[in-house]
Amino acid sequence: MKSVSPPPTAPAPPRRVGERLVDQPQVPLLGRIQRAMHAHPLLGPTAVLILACIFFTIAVGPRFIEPLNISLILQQVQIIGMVGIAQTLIILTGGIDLSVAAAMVFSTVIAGKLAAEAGTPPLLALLLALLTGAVCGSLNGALVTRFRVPPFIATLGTLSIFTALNLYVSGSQTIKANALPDLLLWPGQTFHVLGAPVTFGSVLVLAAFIVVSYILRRTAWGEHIYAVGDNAEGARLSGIRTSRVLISVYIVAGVVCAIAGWLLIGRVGSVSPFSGEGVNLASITAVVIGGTSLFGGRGHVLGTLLGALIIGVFSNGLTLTGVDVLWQVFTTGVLVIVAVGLDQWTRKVAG
Amino acid sequence: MKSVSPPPTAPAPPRRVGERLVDQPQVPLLGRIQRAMHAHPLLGPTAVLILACIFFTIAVGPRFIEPLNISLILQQVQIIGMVGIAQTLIILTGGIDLSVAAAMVFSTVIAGKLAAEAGTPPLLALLLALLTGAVCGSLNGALVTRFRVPPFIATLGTLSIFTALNLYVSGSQTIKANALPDLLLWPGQTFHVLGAPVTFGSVLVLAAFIVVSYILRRTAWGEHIYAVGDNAEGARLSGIRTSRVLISVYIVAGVVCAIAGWLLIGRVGSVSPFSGEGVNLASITAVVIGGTSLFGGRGHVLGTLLGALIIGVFSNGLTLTGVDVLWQVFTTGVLVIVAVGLDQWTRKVAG
Amino acid sequence: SGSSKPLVGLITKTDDNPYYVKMREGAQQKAAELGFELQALSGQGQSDNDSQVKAIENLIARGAKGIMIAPSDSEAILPAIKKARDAGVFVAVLDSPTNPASAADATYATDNFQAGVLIGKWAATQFSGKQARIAMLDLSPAQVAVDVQRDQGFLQGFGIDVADKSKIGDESDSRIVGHEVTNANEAGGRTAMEKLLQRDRSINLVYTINEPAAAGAFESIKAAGLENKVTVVSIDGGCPGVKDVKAGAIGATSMQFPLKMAGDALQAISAYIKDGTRPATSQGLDFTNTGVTLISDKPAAGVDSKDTAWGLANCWG
Amino acid sequence: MTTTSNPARTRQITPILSARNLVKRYGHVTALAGADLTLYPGEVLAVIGDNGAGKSSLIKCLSGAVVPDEGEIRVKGKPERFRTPLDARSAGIETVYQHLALAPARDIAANVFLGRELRKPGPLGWGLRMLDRKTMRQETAKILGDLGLLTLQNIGQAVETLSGGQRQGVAVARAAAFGSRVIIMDEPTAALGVKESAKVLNLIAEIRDRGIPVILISHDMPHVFEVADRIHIQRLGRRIACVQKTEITMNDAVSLMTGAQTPPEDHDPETIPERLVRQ
Amino acid sequence: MTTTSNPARTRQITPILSARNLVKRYGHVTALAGADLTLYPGEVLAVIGDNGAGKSSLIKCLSGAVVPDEGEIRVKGKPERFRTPLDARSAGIETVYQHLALAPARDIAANVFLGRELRKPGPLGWGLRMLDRKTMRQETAKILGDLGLLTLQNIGQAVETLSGGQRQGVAVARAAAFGSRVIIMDEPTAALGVKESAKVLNLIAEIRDRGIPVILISHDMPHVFEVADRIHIQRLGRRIACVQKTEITMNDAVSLMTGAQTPPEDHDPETIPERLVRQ
Ligand SMILES: Nc1ncnc2c1ncn2[C@@H]1O[C@H](COP(=O)(O)OP(=O)(O)OP(=O)(O)O)[C@@H](O)[C@H]1O
Ligand SMILES: Nc1ncnc2c1ncn2[C@@H]1O[C@H](COP(=O)(O)OP(=O)(O)OP(=O)(O)O)[C@@H](O)[C@H]1O
Ligand SMILES: [Mg+2]
Ligand SMILES: [Mg+2]
Repeated sequence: MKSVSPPPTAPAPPRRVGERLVDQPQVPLLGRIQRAMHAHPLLGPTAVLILACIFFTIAVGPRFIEPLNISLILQQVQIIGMVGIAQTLIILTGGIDLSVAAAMVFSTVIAGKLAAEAGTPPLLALLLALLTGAVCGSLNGALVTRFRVPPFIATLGTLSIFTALNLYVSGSQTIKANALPDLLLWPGQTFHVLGAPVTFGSVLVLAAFIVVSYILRRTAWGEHIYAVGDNAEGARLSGIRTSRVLISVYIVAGVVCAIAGWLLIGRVGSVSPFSGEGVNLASITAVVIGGTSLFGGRGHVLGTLLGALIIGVFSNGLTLTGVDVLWQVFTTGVLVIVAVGLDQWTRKVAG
Repeated sequence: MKSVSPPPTAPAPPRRVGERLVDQPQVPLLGRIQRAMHAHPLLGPTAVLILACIFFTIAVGPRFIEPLNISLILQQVQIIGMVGIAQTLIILTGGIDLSVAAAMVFSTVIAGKLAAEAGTPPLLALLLALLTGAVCGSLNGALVTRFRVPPFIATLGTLSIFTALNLYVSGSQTIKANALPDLLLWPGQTFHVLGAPVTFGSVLVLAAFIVVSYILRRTAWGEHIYAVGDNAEGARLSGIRTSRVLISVYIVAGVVCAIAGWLLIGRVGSVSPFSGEGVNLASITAVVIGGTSLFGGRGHVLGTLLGALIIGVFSNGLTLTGVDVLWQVFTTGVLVIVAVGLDQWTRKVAG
Repeated sequence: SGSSKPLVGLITKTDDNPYYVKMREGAQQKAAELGFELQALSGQGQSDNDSQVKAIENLIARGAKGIMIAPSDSEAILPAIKKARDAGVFVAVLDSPTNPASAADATYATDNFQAGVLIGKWAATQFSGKQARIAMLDLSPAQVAVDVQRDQGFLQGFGIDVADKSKIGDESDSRIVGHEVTNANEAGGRTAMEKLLQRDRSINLVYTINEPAAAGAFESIKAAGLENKVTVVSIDGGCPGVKDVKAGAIGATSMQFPLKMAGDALQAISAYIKDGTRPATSQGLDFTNTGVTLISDKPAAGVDSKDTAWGLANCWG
Repeated sequence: MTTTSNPARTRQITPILSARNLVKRYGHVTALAGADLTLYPGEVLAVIGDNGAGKSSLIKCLSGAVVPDEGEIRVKGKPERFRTPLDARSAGIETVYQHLALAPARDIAANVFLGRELRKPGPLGWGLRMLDRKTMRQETAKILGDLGLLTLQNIGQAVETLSGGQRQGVAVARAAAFGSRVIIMDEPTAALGVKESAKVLNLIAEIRDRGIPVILISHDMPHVFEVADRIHIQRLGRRIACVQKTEITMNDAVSLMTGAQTPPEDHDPETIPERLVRQ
Repeated sequence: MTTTSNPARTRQITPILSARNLVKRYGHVTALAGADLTLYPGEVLAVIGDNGAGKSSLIKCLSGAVVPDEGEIRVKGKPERFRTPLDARSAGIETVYQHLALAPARDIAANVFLGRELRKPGPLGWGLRMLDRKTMRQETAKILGDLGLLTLQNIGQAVETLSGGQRQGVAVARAAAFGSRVIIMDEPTAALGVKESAKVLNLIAEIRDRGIPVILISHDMPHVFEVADRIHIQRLGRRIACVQKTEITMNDAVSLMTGAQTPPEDHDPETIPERLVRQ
């Protein structure tokens, strides 16, 4: 290709002087990166994700970045991602939900029992599972708003309650794929993109992120969620029905967990009352890596998607490099800290 | 005994009228209870504890309240209690520590390895274990203050790191009592009170609660911990070295965890790298049941003692009543919520 | 990742339980002998299926030739195993059989029910003519397969009607004082035992899910001054456990052979890679039984057992 | 509205907002010990009093932010029970709180429209319920510009990064833009500069001229005497007097407020504002 | 200190605190664009300016609460770098911040003594490091009583339950009780009642009479002209003028501050306060 040099007489672009009262002075590169990241809070997690991908592509070889593996990573993070959406909503209000995994599993057990044993039509079973999620969420919401139990404790309590109910209803028995209707297994079905199998579940998760991101940024409800998390008393004084906002958030989070349950059935290919271990902590981790503040009111759900992907890329990449499980645990710990530390550094500019 | 009726002419006690500008009006009993509880925040958890004891004494019979069982409950909650002290300190600063259990177990492994295999003198091994705790704590503290990693993430990361190191150092091997020096097993030794065996560990925990309570209420350091948790920026502007306070809190918490590790060796009678399961969540639960706010700056370490006892009484009492484990899980969930809900109700008066 | 050796993965339930740590070490040794590269992975808990599924997927992606797995969930893992086998990977199940066992290429496992039966029978001989008061120290409220099989095996071996064989705690025999969970560790064992003793101090026979739980239980028995009145039985066959048998803290334990499981599985993988042969299962079973041996210094009539000297020579770590 | 200048008939004007015997206790502290308040249509009522006299507590009861332990609130003579700020807002009462009710991490426009966001017109609005951020920004810029309250470098700034006075400007602008029946302002000029304070006082006069009554809490006597019609003097949780501005000097007001002087025996705190009488 | 009334020699008095060319940027917002400040011993320097002019940012640099991006601070002519508020405090600079630096859940005494708690005398103090809460309470009650700042029902109240003015009183009392070399007050009377404001102004005069200079930020011109010696006028992040109180009228000050008027060409913002010149 022929390289084109600029015509020597080209006039300098007109500089708009005095546009601001005080001219923005020259800032060193590092400072400019910091500022850009501050203005676009998703840049930090995105950078971490890209760096991680580059690192693993070098360490593992092109196998890491090929469509098949990307599709695999997407499948592996879909549950954490979906539950992470629920967790983000709740953390944005200044709460935390320890019962997400239990609610998710409980709704799968309900769906499975109904469809496989009670002979309920598949669609109805699925809807009832979503309803279960909503009921779980509204219990949490009622405890938090009506009885003023702090979210941590309310959901710690319901974690036990849902777990017990779950074991009771399921009788600790797994329901196998062949007893389940196709509808329940649908999120695990695949279609092909670039020769790589992609599950409908992965698509569902991505769609859910887009929808929730839209809701949070573009609707009044989203606005109120942020306001409640930012300053609950101020929001109340501004005429926002804070209790109603909170309850609705918990209910929506419950339904999202139930959808995550559906994905779980599709992914595992059965209904197992013991699934979902580690999902609580992983979902919170994804939210925080994504830059959402645990104190509420600040953050973005797309950050959670990035957070979940970062977790997935690390876990997949470390396995592919052949690191032993002991050192995977170690490295994961280090990486979580580094990812968030890097993100914090970009925020320091706010002073 | 002869009942004495008051002399009929006794003058009414002098009423000090107009002492306050506005006379305190008659308040209904419920309101008065609420106010008393508000003025004395430990009343709530104390009431829950007493109610629970009464309930189980009725349900189980006098066996529940006999010295032997009380001593057992004390032994059963000593680890949670000791770790709860560390957790309280950190939560008071507005943080949270997910690595407490891992730090505790790691320090037991160090002590055990040194004493049983490297031939280190027992006292030195114990001191090095405490040092291990301090190092773990200062790592957390450095991450939180220097690198501004939120405590939740910092300690989530170090949880993985300590766990991996712990497995690496111990090789997952249990070190049996007969290989351990008496000093390390001492907290498990008993003496008798009212015919019931009491372990030195239980006494150590109670002593630790008294000491830490004194420090928090009566020293400048305690005052600064509360101020930092209450309003970190305000404390900084008031000339408090907030980073130094935070680091010192994390180090002390690490040492307290190491002491909890010592108790653990005494209780289990061996050094096992995979003890300490559930201690993280239980310690946080004890802190919150004890009325300490997860947002920092408000609460009291003696509340944590009450919280740990409440957990112990429930778990012990439910077993003694012969409830199935499944329903024990369920009931524990309900009880945690009720205990905190009751406490919240007493606070509502602050409106 | 640059090595040209064929890759074999080992997926255990947890990475901290000594049982699996030893299994991993044994496998590592054997793999080196056979010229394999071994990668060890694990779940995050006794019932964490999700991590194991991920581990299988990642191993397939890494191009593993064989996978050994101790499944946390004997049924939920099946689709992932099928995926691996469809990709041409030889899957050997270790320790806990899948349901059905035929879902894997080979299974090397302890018959956990049989392990329970052995200690149950042994205990029955110790309590002939004496009223037993039994404490059952189980794993977790979740009633996972190992937990149920060992618990029910013990009760059946002891001669108690277990009612539903797939359910813990539905027995109505008055000799059972109660069930408590221990999370299979020392601290849990101690607390659970204390609680049951407080409920009924006449307990004289204690079943424990594994030896760490037994060690913890024994601490509380000792603290209650009942060490001469109570018999503890357990399952595992780890070296600390055998030492406890020798010291009298545990009356008898059923020894399993995790190293043999891993070793046999690696052999089978090796053979399969060489010429496609598949191993046969043990007679009358749908899996290869790596055997259980009762270890006790008090041999009982009608129950085969080995003494602790043999036990110490054959324990797994 | 028809009134005569006959003082005997003045009682017939229904107050637009009135409170009787409000009591509010916080634990051992009594913030309101039987406070009254009367606000007539179209007047500016200044509430003055020492720190801790219960001014903020009083208006919090009127705005639904706290529920009084005892006492009665009437709007246009009809008893009302405000359980939440939203109740008061639906009754047309808009409030600027002393500790500003803002969401610090949100930007200025979001704060101005908090709780009554605008939606896009057309299907995007009623179908997708999409917010019309652009219009909200423009409106905000317009409101702030009209009021001249803010010298802002960046309209997209989060409220927490604004200077103390800028924040107060945002809160006042919000109330002014939406107030419909009554506007209550708790020390709106406390953090404002000279120019900005003057703007707010002008604004209050304008609002009054539009017929909307205003309750103004302030410690600044010149401000109070500049804009108020009547002055409500609060002391130790009670209204001890309420007088026409023209009937009292600044010094007397301060003496009453600090307790250096007591109101005359025959003082009637319910007199109609002269402005109305004159009409 | 000896000075003559010869204006040519006035420059020889070393300022106790001075700042040159301070710049502070927050992201895209420039709060200080090369601000100067000079404080002479024994004077009250008022800082006035519009909302957002950078007054609070300026004093935050002087008190170590923020570190300026550029510029130099000198104490008694010696360059200093304050990295934390503690540095400034050790240099004897005591500050009342606009957004009060209080711990809301702690009681009043704890807040007054925050960061310099008193210990019990004797072994309890140096051995057990026991706080002397009783003395701290008594001292607090005394300080507050002397200043007449608070009408409090309960000295053990948490600061978050105090009224807006009461909180400000606590913050002012704290600075006044400990200030040693310089006291800076950012709008100390903004939330205070008439009586309490007067007390604070008195207090400022008293402090000055003890020889300790005070920087006072205020929007209240009568207050400023009552107590200040010199008036520093801040505009758009810069000092545009600094004049003797006697040389300027209130109206001119406001015009300068709002930009309606510019200072004369030959204006020298570094003139020595008349008070010192007169001595
Ligand atoms: N939440 C609360 N808890 C306890 N006491 C309170 C609470 N809110 C207010 N008070 C007390 O009630 C009294 C009246 O407070 P209020 O805020 O109404 O005063 P104010 O007249 O607005 O004072 P200021 O002019 O300083 O704003 C004060 O003594 C204050 O300490
Ligand atoms: N942390 C921050 N982030 C971004 N901008 C800030 C921050 N702090 C202050 N500013 C901006 O700097 C400018 C100066 O603010 P400053 O608080 O110094 O003003 P001020 O003169 O004290 O005003 P006021 O009289 O209202 O208190 C304002 O435009 C403000 O928005
Ligand atoms: Mg007020
Ligand atoms: Mg300011």
